[in-house]
Amino acid sequence: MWFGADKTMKSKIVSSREVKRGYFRMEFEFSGDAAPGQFVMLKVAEHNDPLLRRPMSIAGLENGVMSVIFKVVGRGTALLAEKRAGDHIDVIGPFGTVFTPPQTGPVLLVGGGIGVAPLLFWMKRNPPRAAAAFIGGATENDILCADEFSEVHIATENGSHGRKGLVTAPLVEHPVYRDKTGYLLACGPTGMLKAIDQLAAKDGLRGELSLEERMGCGFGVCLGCVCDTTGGRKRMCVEGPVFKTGEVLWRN
Amino acid sequence: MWFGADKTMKSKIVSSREVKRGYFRMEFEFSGDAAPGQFVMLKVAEHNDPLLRRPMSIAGLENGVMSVIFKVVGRGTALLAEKRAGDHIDVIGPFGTVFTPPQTGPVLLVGGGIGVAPLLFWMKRNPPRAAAAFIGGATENDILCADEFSEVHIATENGSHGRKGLVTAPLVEHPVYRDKTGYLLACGPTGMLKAIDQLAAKDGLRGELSLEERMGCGFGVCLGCVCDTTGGRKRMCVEGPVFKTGEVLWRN
Amino acid sequence: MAELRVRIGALELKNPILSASGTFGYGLEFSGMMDIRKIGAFCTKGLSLKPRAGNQMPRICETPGGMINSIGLENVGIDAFETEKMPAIRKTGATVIANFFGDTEADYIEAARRLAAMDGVHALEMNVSCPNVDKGGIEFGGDPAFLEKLTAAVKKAAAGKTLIVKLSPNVADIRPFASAVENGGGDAISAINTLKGMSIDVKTRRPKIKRVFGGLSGPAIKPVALKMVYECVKTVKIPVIGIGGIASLDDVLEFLIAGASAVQVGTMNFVEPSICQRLAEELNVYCDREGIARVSALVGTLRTG
Amino acid sequence: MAELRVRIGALELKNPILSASGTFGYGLEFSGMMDIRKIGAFCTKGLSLKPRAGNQMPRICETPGGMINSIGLENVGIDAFETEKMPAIRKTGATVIANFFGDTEADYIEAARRLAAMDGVHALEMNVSCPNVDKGGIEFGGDPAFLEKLTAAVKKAAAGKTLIVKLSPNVADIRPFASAVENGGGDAISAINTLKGMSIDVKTRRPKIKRVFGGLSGPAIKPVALKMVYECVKTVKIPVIGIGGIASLDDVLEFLIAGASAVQVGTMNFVEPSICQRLAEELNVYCDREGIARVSALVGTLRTG
Ligand SMILES: Cc1cc2nc3c(=O)[nH]c(=O)nc-3n(C[C@H](O)[C@H](O)[C@H](O)COP(=O)(O)OP(=O)(O)OC[C@H]3O[C@@H](n4cnc5c(N)ncnc54)[C@H](O)[C@@H]3O)c2cc1C
Ligand SMILES: Cc1cc2nc3c(=O)[nH]c(=O)nc-3n(C[C@H](O)[C@H](O)[C@H](O)COP(=O)(O)OP(=O)(O)OC[C@H]3O[C@@H](n4cnc5c(N)ncnc54)[C@H](O)[C@@H]3O)c2cc1C
Ligand SMILES: Cc1cc2nc3c(=O)[nH]c(=O)nc-3n(C[C@H](O)[C@H](O)[C@H](O)COP(=O)(O)O)c2cc1C
Ligand SMILES: Cc1cc2nc3c(=O)[nH]c(=O)nc-3n(C[C@H](O)[C@H](O)[C@H](O)COP(=O)(O)O)c2cc1C
Ligand code: FES
Ligand code: FES
Repeated sequence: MWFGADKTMKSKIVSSREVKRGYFRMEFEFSGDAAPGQFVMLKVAEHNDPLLRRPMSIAGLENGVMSVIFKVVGRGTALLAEKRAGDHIDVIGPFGTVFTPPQTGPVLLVGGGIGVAPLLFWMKRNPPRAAAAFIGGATENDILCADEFSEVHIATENGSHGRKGLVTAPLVEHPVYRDKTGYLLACGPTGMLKAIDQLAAKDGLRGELSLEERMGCGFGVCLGCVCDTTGGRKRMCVEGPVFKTGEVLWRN
Repeated sequence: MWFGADKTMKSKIVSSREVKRGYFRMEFEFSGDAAPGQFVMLKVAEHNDPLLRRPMSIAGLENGVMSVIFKVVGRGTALLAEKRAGDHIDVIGPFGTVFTPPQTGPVLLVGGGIGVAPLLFWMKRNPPRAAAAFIGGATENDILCADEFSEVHIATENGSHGRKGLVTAPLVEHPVYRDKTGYLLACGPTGMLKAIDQLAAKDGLRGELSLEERMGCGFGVCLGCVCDTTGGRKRMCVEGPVFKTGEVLWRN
Repeated sequence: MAELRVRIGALELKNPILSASGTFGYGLEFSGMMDIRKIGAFCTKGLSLKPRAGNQMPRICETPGGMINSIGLENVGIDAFETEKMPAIRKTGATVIANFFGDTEADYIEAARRLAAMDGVHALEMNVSCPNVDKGGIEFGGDPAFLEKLTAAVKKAAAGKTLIVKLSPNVADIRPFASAVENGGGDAISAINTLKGMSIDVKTRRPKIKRVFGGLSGPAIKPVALKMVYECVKTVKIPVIGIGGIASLDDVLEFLIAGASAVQVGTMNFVEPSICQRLAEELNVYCDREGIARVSALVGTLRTG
Repeated sequence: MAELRVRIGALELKNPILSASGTFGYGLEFSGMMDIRKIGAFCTKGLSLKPRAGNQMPRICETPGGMINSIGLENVGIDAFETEKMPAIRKTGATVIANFFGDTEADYIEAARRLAAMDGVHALEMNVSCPNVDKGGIEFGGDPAFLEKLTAAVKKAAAGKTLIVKLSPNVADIRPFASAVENGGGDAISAINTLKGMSIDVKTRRPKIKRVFGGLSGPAIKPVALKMVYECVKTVKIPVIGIGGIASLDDVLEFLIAGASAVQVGTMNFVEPSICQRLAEELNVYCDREGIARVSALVGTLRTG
């Protein structure tokens, strides 16, 4: 069991460091398994403010140590960034759907900003499968973990690292994309995912997208995280966060 | 100035240790002066829960380092106890009235539990003046800082240290009390202060009592800390916490 | 082992710790996270005759010590509840309170009739206070005379099953509403539902909730809830179930001491999925330690004056 | 340097950050802790014709993200305010809004007349919403028709001085009360006063507040306050001053975006005595950074739909 009735059951933090300005990688003890695509819910403060847990994609899980990579964007992540090795953190999970590419064939990983986290986990569990990774971000500082992938293509909006522009540009030029044998696994900002979804439809590729939304609970009871899909209204935390391409009905 | 418009101005904690089970002594940097009897208001958490500052008597101030002694009784003091040397703490003050015994003559210090804190500060600033200290508590564990006073009489309710019973017993037997030359400075639980006030009236001694009350602000604006005195309704944080014997109209 | 059982109308509960509607799904979502048989009961997500998709996103946001929601009473509908959820719920051995609402008085009556007849539903909780849906919610619970009439009609439809009526805090004075439930024949009152609130994203200058207003819940509202529960207790003789911001054993005790016969935990289920089970265990330990033989001896022991 | 000046009736304020009544004493208590000339104005502790000792102790307690008070409108009385406080206040150069209340309509009128005539008082804020005192408070602000009449009578007594009427949140719908102030000739509305709440000490089983109920304030109530302020803004044309749980620049911006012309900071003055000055400075920096030439351009810029 991954957590008990005892509120004080917490995971010990093994390490935490700032990998890029404003981006942290934290490792903590975790007994139990999880699959790439899933996420955990972290309590960032002991008391009632901030109240709710914060969802974080699992970036790795090996030998009972789970890692997450996060960007400081508000109060919750700022508090998380203050935690140190030896501190404890209250973790529940794993929750959500997993990446399920076909058993064979090349996989193309597309990550925007912090979206590389679940892709990294997938890549570590399936090292020979990833044909290439495409990593995008606003600036060089927003390109994370690029050196952990073998074939990697980088794009930044300001051109400070790799190609200038969006990550979809190197993606669509890649031979495995162009010959339509590639299966896409993508995670990143909504705009990027929508663009990839539309490209995949146009170019006849299939794949999976990992979405993000504010989450109240993470396990399907608050109904705060729904999105509309071809299969009806779904909870992003239970029926997602990983959806097939072509499945999501994009809002505006 | 002891604090600025910048919310983040904080004092650095120099040391913090558990002096007895559940009792902590914390030292932090403090520029500015303060007088015995006064208190500071400490912010125990960054965020809104717990919201209000906690009042703490000043137990010492030397070379820019202030000390407080506190007992863990609830959430706020529990959070305070977690702080370590090197951490920062948001302190405002000093606030409140000071002990003003006559220029000459022997002084008797009477402290209950955590009430020794302001007496210790007074003693350090006026070492030759204190004829004797009387320290009471529920058990041996509640007797604090006894070794820092030269003549000290101890009483515990369960008899585990010093005399069994209330601290007023050794007090009234002391020659300086009996010859009525002693001036009393007392701090401790309300029941103890009321008893001392009544004893002093009966036996014709004068002195000062440092009271406690829930405080919303500490500087006279919330009106949450009033008590009735012979001089009318007073704010304990501005016109107190130190009152003359005979001045307080005790509630029930 | 203290006696934790409490009685709400015809319903006997193992203990007074219940989970609140809309924060516990259909009970099944918590399997593996807590033992649902260890809590007094759980209240289902608010059910209606027809399924509802609820409001547009975003429909939750965090606030100081609380959160706002505007789910809009999304639910699977009573048919799907019966065929898809109830069989599994029955297997868990949970005590089930079916929370429901309608768009019209007739809907309320029909929903109550359906749910009361359903195998495995132990009691009904009528939500007359949801501020989220254009035609539902506040209108039903906003007028004491109408509330009394609705309660009486629904009580009849409930065919002997315990009927709890859940009140809105968005009123000037909750007491006439409590009396209306009692006079209408309701078996118990639960209070409070969420307070109306609003939050703005200053970067986008948009409301954080698509529909602008939503319902505030969580520890922030506890003092308001406790005051209203105390007022209900002083007004009626039927049992009152306290809801609002409960996060700890002390919070549970506050409501019981104020006179609530039982409590419901809402928002904190999101933060700590096993909280209801923990609180039930802690309440037992507390009673034993304090020498309280039966939890009902705590109820209404507030000392004033 | 952005233009931070705002106008409330005849009153021009240096900036829209004010401190709230009952949380800023008579302004003098903050000397040495902040520069009172750097904030828009301060509201005095609620004043009455006769001095008042207020309620019995204990009369404050902490709650999640907030606090409850039941001070009972303790104040020095208008005479002592004039002779003992005003001379010193005038020297500070502060902009003074005299908050006041009465036990009867005649008291209200007389208090307004006295304060309006007082040298150094720049505007009046009428408290019709204090829930603490048996005969005062809620009764005056609980009926729109009476509120309109009271506003009109007091406005006349105020002899041209800006009259702000401060509303209670303990109503089912704040809009009729906002309209009543406007129709009665009030120059502005301030909202909200405290929400009614209660807290119990589970060890002693006594209410934490001697009088059982008190007023809830602080960050916890911000979503409720913002919603009511937004409703007032949508209802009336006169300016609305937003109050409730403000603790940061973002909170100030939320209220301005919702349509408040200015804000008051209450409880947080206790936690950070210089907060009003800090927020005024931060607002200036924010406007400059965002290229907002005048703060009034922010007011009411909420984008809905
Ligand atoms: C399934 C899932 C996996 C995620 N994985 C990661 C990850 O691996 N690394 C990472 O850095 N972040 C991840 N996020 C986003 C992360 O949860 C938010 O950044 C975080 O909750 C913000 O908390 P905060 O208190 O710092 O910000 P807040 O002060 O709460 O908000 C700051 C900003 O972030 C937005 N925000 C708040 N919560 C969320 C949320 N749940 N999703 C998206 N935006 C949000 C707010 O609307 C606001 O604009 C994930 C989100 C989801 C739903
Ligand atoms: C002028 C003054 C000086 C003080 N000096 C010291 C000191 O030197 N060392 C020390 O340990 N304590 C001192 N106290 C008491 C200390 O402020 C409280 O123990 C502390 O605020 C409790 O905070 P908490 O969050 O841990 O407890 P809470 O959870 O807030 O409350 C726990 C219990 O403590 C009571 N309490 C809360 N606040 C106060 C308060 N201000 N005064 C008395 N009881 C309170 C509550 O009613 C409750 O019963 C002083 C109080 C005052 C007014
Ligand atoms: C996300 C969410 C959904 C809710 N849905 C319902 C509902 O469907 N029916 C209902 O009666 N109450 C509903 N409520 C109200 C809760 O049952 C409860 O009354 C309220 O949240 C106050 O309790 P709390 O502070 O413990 O959360 C909902 C609350 C939340 C937070
Ligand atoms: C201790 C205290 C005393 C108050 N006294 C008054 C008062 O005398 N008159 C008044 O109109 N409002 C009074 N208020 C209400 C505040 O002015 C303000 O409306 C309320 O606290 C909400 O703002 P906040 O959440 O920022 O504190 C008082 C509030 C507190 C906390
Ligand atoms: S986050 Fe609560 S249902 Fe998905
Ligand atoms: S603590 Fe606020 S007036 Fe004394």
